[in-house]
Amino acid sequence: MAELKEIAKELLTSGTVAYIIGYASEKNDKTVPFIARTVEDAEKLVFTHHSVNNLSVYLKRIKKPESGKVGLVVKGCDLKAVVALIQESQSKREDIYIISPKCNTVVSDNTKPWNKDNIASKCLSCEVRTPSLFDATFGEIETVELPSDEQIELIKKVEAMSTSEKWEFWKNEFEKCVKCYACRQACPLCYCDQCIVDKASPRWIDSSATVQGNFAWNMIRAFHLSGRCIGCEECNRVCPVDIPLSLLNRKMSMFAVSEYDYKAGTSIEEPTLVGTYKLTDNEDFIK
Amino acid sequence: MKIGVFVCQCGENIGKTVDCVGVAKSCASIPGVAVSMEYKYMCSDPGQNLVKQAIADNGLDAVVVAACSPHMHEKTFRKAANGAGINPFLVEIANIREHVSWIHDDVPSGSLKATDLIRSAVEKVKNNAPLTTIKVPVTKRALVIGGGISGIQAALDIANAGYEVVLVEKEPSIGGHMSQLSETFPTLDCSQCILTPRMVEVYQHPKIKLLTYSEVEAVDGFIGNFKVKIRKKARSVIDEDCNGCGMCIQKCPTKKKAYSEFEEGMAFRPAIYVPFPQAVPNIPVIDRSVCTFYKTGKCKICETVCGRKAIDFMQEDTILEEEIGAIVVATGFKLYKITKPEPGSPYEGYGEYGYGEYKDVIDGLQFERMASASGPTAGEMKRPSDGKEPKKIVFIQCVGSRDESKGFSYCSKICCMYTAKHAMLYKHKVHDGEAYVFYMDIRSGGKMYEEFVRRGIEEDGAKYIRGRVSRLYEENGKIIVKGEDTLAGVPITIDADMVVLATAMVAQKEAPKLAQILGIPYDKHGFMSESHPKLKPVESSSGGIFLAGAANAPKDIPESVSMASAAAAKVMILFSSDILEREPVIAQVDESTCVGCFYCQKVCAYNAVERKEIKDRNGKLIKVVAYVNEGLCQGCGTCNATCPSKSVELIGFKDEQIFAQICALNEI
Amino acid sequence: MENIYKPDLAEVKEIIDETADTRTLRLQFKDPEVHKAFSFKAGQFGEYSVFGEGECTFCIASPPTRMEYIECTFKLVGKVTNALRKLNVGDTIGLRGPYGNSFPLEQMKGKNIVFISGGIGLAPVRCITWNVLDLRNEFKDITIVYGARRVEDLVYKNELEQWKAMKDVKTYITVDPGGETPDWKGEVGFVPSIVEKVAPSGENSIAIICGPPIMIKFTMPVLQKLGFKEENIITTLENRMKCGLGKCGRCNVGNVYVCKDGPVFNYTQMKALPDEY
Amino acid sequence: MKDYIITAENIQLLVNDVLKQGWDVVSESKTGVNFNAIKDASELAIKSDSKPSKLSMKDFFFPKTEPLFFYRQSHDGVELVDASPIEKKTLFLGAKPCDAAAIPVLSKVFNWDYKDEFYNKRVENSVVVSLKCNYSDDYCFCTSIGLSQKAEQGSDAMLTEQQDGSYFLHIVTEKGDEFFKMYSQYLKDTQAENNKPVESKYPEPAVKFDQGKVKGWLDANFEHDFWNNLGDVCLGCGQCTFVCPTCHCFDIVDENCNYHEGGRMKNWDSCQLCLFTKHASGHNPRDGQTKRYRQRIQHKFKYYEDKFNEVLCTGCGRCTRGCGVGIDIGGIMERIDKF
Amino acid sequence: MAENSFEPKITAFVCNWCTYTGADLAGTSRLKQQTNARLIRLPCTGRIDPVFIMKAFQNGADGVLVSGCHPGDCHYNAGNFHARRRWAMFKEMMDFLGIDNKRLHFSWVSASEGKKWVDVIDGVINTVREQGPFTQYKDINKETEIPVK
Repeated sequence: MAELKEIAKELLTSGTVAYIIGYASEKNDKTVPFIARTVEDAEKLVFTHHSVNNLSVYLKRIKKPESGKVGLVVKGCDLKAVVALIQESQSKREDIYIISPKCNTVVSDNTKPWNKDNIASKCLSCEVRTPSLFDATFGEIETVELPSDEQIELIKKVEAMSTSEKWEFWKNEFEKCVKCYACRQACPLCYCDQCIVDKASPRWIDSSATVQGNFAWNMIRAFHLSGRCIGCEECNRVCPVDIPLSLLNRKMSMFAVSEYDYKAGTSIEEPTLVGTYKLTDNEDFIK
Repeated sequence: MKIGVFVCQCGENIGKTVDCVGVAKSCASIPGVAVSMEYKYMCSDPGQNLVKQAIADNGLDAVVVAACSPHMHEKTFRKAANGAGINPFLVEIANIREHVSWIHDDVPSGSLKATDLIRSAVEKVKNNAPLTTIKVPVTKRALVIGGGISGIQAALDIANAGYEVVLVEKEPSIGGHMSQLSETFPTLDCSQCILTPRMVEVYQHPKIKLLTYSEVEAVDGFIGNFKVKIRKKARSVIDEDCNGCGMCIQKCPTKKKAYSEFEEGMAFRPAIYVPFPQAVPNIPVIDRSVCTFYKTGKCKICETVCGRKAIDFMQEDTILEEEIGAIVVATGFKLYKITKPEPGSPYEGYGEYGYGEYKDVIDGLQFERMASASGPTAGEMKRPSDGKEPKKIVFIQCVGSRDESKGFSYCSKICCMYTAKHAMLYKHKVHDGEAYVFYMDIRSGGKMYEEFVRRGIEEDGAKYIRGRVSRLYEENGKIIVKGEDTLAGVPITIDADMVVLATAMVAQKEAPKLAQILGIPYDKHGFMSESHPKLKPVESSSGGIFLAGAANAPKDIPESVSMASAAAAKVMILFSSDILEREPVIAQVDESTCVGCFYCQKVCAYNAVERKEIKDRNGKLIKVVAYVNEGLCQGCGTCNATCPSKSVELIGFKDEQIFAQICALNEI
Repeated sequence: MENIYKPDLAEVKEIIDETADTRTLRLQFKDPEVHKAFSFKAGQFGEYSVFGEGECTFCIASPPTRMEYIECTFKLVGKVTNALRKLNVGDTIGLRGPYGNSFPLEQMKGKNIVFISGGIGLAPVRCITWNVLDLRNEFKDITIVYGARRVEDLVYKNELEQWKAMKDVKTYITVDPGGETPDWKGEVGFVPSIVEKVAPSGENSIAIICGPPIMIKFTMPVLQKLGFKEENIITTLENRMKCGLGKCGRCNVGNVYVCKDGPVFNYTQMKALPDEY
Repeated sequence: MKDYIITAENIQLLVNDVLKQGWDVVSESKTGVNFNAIKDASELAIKSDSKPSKLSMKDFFFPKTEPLFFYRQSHDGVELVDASPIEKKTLFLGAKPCDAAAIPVLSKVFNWDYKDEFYNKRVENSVVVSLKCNYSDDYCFCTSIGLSQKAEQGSDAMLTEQQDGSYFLHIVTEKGDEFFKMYSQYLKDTQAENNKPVESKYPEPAVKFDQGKVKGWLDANFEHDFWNNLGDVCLGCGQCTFVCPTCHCFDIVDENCNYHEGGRMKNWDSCQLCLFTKHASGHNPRDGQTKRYRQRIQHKFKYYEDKFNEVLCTGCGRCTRGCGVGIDIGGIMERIDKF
Repeated sequence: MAENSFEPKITAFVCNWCTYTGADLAGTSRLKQQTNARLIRLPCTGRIDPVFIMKAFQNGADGVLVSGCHPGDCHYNAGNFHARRRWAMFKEMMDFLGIDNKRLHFSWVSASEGKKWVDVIDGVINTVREQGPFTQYKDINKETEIPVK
């Protein structure tokens, strides 16, 4: 943590960055997003097991500084979003100063202490606890005992269901949706100025929180993220009615890997899955 | 909006299996439909008049015609409606013949389907916007890139039709590879003799602006309206002042520092030179890399001897901007240099043939120079190493061609013919010589081609051996050629005096770069891609850019010339009208919602999506959004489907139109 | 159950194109009883529905003194206005209202009235103008200043002519510099400068001003200089509304719901509001 | 009003009885996400010491989406069809006092001048039996806005968990009285038992501020640097308004169910969403998250009070608990209090 | 009514240059087909947004067919290649959400394949008919439907 503060102070003092998007402590152990603009602010920066938020979401939401880079404290997993944003012309690598910690997993429930049973599901299959893309890094990797990945089991369970069981499963989930669009707002890759759900003419998606409207919204959002979702699971976390959104997103990410050998947010240079094609793409399903 | 529905019976064609009266009646109750009627032949004059009359009587805003496929009569009805004051794009066709009456026998269900299709068309037309065809003025001025025989032919054809042409050639002279050839197959007439008059014609043509030693640097715009930047490289000689007397060349002291490109490295040329005596234009160029003045700051002999003060050592490259309506790409080919694999090249090369290592192993073009009366040996067969007449000569075909493992998968098409020609030329010059040809198989499709090859074998006695050469090596002043006669199944060794390799025709190295500048696709070998392999062989996929000659694929002279003329014809068609009209089905960006993810740009096959900077009043950049160049957009709509925020929409097939159709189809 | 959200059906009786993108619809309720019972005051607004597309808020542009038709004038800006434009004479729309407060007609009586408007801001002003003109004797001097960017952007062109022809009304129609046509005979200049030039006295006067925010911003100091008291400068706010009933929260600014407590505010009231309109 | 004792078993019996009468019975769902209409008493979740569910029960008075009427378009015009009348009687069982208290607060806005009968009918048809709250965490603050864990506002009756597992039932309103008279067989008279509600021990919410003082500051400080940083990390997701028992902004949209029929829907909306106030012209009076967040605070703790004499908040803390970026409304109030 | 009297509604999204023309050819050749399909003509399969498919199901289609030019034949060079990826992902997602892939079909039909068009469309109609009416979506579409009194 001292390292982080030193890095931050240096960056702010030298004017390398205009501000740093990081985490600060809140009540109990919880950490919250925090924007450090001064050296005093830098003192408040922390990185703990509770630093859950994917802060790359702020790259699009906070006004770009007139001069200097944007400092971003970003875990290896969330860094994929930064890569994707660069791939999709939303950010420039040279505009961001990436401070990426070596991460020892984060909590699933932010109000409870970190322990073996309180580890975010995205951490369970994490391959990037040590980041590969950064301007500065800090911390040490420790061995973490991980619980089993229940999400992947659930995906398999849903896959094994009959068509009508699947439909029932999702209907029960989507029925709860209140169309608050928190999933979209928390998503670093939902950066459109006007989401299609807000497009009035023509109406793409029923704006009412009817079951049909909810299906349409969640379906189209998942489709727009197919091959793009980097699996930070922020949507899942912020959903006020606990819809397992990352189940769907992860399923589609797995498909992107199995079908196209594509992992979103891996490389800035790599062509995106959507928007490109290979002559050899599978077409068994086409008559 | 008031809509008229017109159901055509098409005689019995529709009327027999669709209850047109019933359909027209039920369509009358669709909200928005003011009038609905049927008629025997809607496309006939009385039928069209019926439509026009109904428009006038009911004050209709839009029209749906239920008839045959839109591919048949959409234009007819658009015109008719337009005649009655309705925008042609407020006409929709419901296809109830090909898609209903001709394929269904059951009248009730067919009629139901017809009604559905009409309802769908009605709903679509409610969301149609009046459109005007895009009218683009045509700049009647063509650019031909490449001054080989294809470029010359295309330029002359277009110029002779009365249009201005800018011909750009990167070398100091036009003429291309054909000017290097000694004789041409299958007639064995002198290449220079038939080419030179055409070169001169180009030079003297009042409609052709010839820019040699120049390269295309940038192309903006679209069909009919290109803006082309051309870099005119510094020649160090002022074109207008030079009279081509050649004194400078004669007096240049730097005589042996540069190999002649034209002679394929088999002779030297001075620092100031014209590539060959018949060069057009006959204006020398200074090769600054070898010129003494540029190296030491001293010399200037050429300047001194030039009576016309045409030497300008300080000359700089100039950039010319040309307004162009159509472009013919005739950049030709080069021969595959097999010396060593080039760095970064996927091709392994043919080290085993010793090219570059053994002086007496030469390639086809070098042989052409050797056989040419104006060449370094004045047409005599003299092998490079010692100038002796080669008594035994081996020709190896398919070096690089048809060899996926080491070279190129394609057949270079001309090698069989020119090797036969080489063997004949050799035999004509060295009567007691022996000519061996290693071949894979002989491809001699073409008028008089097969006869030509047979003549080489039967009359001139070239010995054809079917098989590959595995190795070459030098021994006692001979090139030992080891190969196999696969027909006889025996290994063969020939102690040759000289070996000629028929190396593959490959794309110009700069071709991909040029293709990118032009925004046209090219294949993995670097050849420019045609729009359709059969039906659009001279069009590139970008409107107004055409292909000619070997830039597209290996070709021989007659084929290149015909393709050039075809491309010229396409240009002339384009130039035959002042205004280019096209359907306004193009993509359009809503800049207020575009976030600039540029997925549209990624999926656009036509490079029609550009980046546009949005700035505020103070010139501060607010955002970068997509911009569709309507000249380039072909209207496929892939961008529309890909855009996450639906900020790109395809006019004529907007989402609201399609949604309305979907809803209407599934009604009831 | 009484349903405050349910509109009455009305029929489009006439369509008048004011400018290229502005149109006036003349409406009559389908049920003559409803039409007869409908009463409103100048300045009030209605919610107009195109079923399947939604609702849109416009002031009632015709005066309460002329009840044969109810008129609305709208500019093509979005989904519903686009749908409204597609209507033909005879088509059905929904209308609920009237909502909101109104211009203080009683307070205006016996005073000089200055009507200042720009662009489509004339719609509410036209309503109160005719209302006043129809009761001409109860008011003193009447001055009308109306401007648009270009000649072709002027709305209610016929009525502008009528006003100009009236002897007891001073009417000044202006277009922005550069927006005039060769045969334009009116004023050329921005509305604030025309007001300054015309210089109506602020004494015993009420100014009603509607138009683009920029016009209002620059006219305010002019009016104050002319001696208009803040409470005698009256305008309307155009916040986005949905319900029109003070429920949905959309038009909430500070302590007021513009749809209920407005849309008519005097300058004193407006200044008390947070700058969120 | 009268007080009774009801055992846990009798609550089950009563609920099944009520269901049998054709009423809906609504209680918190076992997942803790929202309130549900249950089909059987076994689904009941009455827990006084649980965290408030993620969604409040406002959905049952002011649904997230609700048809106001339907339209049918034809060649000849439009026909309007009324939405189904709201007739279903509903028993709310086990609501937290902070949930029940939202009902009278919302009634104010839905009834000033124009009356929203959609809301009123549902309130009319409901009996709210709340449960005295034995919970508090870092985020609730009912006591700071004039409520408490035993506040009776909005409740028709209130249950208090007794040490023996039975419940003390205090009748608050006539409506509650009438309701329980129908089910008196399940109740024991407290007089007879000589029983009194046990004041169970529970911590009061730790967050404390003086609403009057906060209001005073808000009155004077519409413009203040304090607001600037608040909006910084807010993602504008509006989750806080959707889970809030008192937020009531809504949208009215037409939803086509097929190409010429559909319903006009009244849907939850949120002042935190960037399009909420945006004009079709593109002008947006509240064009930044900072302004939108200020509107939320101002509307809850000042405007509503000015207009309706009620704070538009019950201190349930849902907005903070659910906030993805940890914006703590109680904390903000405490900070304002200290200015 | 007997169960086999169910006639499915099929919405077909086809490209203008290949499949629509192929269907025209089937017509010109008088190749008889079942009447259940309704075609929507688009310039290119690249234009076909998966939302179209969703909208069709929402609006009561029992089955959807999407068809265009064979790979390499696209009138617009590559629209169908982009479409192919999009479809593969959408189809996978629909399946995961519980929308039967037997109701969603894809094909390549060229302008010369009138016969193939008939085989494809009849195959789709038969497959969807076997599945019965698509009630899933109708069930969730109740809220905005006019209540039956």
